[in-house]
Amino acid sequence: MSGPVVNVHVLFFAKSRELANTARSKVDVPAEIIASDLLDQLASRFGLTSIQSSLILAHNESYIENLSDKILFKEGDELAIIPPLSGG
Amino acid sequence: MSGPVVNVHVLFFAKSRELANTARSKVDVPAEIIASDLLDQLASRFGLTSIQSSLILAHNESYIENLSDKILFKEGDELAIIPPLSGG
Amino acid sequence: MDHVKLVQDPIDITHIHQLLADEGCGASSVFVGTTRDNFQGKKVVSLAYEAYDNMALKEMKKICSDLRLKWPELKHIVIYHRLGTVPVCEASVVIATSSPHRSEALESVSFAIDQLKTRVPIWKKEIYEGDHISEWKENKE
Amino acid sequence: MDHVKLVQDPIDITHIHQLLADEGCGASSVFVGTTRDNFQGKKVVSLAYEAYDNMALKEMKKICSDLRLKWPELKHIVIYHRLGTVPVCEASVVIATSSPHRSEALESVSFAIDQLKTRVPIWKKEIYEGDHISEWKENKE
Repeated sequence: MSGPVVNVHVLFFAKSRELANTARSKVDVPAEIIASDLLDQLASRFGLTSIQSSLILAHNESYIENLSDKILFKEGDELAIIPPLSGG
Repeated sequence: MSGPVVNVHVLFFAKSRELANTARSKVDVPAEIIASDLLDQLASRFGLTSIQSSLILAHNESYIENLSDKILFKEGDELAIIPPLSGG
Repeated sequence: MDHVKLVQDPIDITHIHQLLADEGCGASSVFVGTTRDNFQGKKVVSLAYEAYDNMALKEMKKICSDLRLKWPELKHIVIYHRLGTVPVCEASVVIATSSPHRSEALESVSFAIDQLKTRVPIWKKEIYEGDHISEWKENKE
Repeated sequence: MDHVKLVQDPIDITHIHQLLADEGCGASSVFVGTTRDNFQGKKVVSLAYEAYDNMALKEMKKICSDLRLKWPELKHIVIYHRLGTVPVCEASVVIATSSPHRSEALESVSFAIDQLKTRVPIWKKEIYEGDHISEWKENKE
């Protein structure tokens, strides 16, 4: 990683929580990063590569609609790893 | 009326009951008659002409789909005068 | 099972939900029709319902058969209609179904209430506040 | 009014109907999603639900706003989802609306349950009888 780095909260749910073996973590991330690059890094680091293709992200409680979108982080932001939904 | 005549029960509901001033009556009707002719006769006799165009008939608890249909009566059959429905 | 009834007393909505319960069902849908307090600016105090009882029950059972033909997965069907005086805010009609999946439950209830309004021989009269003459209603086609 | 909640305890269905009551409303529609006892031949004993709580509530409130945009006549909207362990036959989700006329109530409930399944961050795991490994489910798009 190059450029400024911020520390954010990462939340894991359902299958991703089980694989990561934790419900939350604090992680240093680039202040500016393409969502898919970030997902690559987190999947490797937290053991989620087996389900990576089904994951999406939420930044401060809003879905990142497209993995090609750029995310702008501030210190303390909340990032969630979202496996396929199954509410209802 | 000509031809055989049978005695049937006639039931009145809602507005037709109020106009006829009765909920049921026994009436002699031709054993074979076109529904619209029967309705004409009953409307005149029971004071229903003001709402006649909105009435349909049911014979032994089944709607007469078309007023041009011929009805075949047996003694003791049940005929109902059905104003526009408003259940629900 | 089909539960079809004309009732004189308030409809117990908890009981309706109990009738729908089934271990194999993932979905129930319940429609409740209630008396509104107004019609064209007039204040409604109650509705008076009357039915051609035997034929109404027959038509309600036909609706059940039609639902089962269209949605064979349906488990339980409830069609209750109240008669006599129904005060504002109380239920006049309840239609409810349960099924393994949600689309059948939702679609069948919509279909059934439309059917009930067009073919079950039941009539309602609105009783207004003040001097307004009460009126027999008419369902739109 | 909008009533949006994540709950840990059984959902009281009578209370839901009370939340919908309104003198100006002629119709309420209630959808209840319950735990089924089977999936692909395996016997389900319970479901375990978890949520991204804050975001789930936010998305549930967005569904309410969307409903009110599409059906401005809606009076009350209830969206309750249960979390934790939900035994077979008990409700995991209840979606309910009331409105002056029936079509808005019926259509809005159908729409809302579809929306809930596609955008509210809630997950369920099926717990099976015997040795079968429990499985995280996936809603179809």
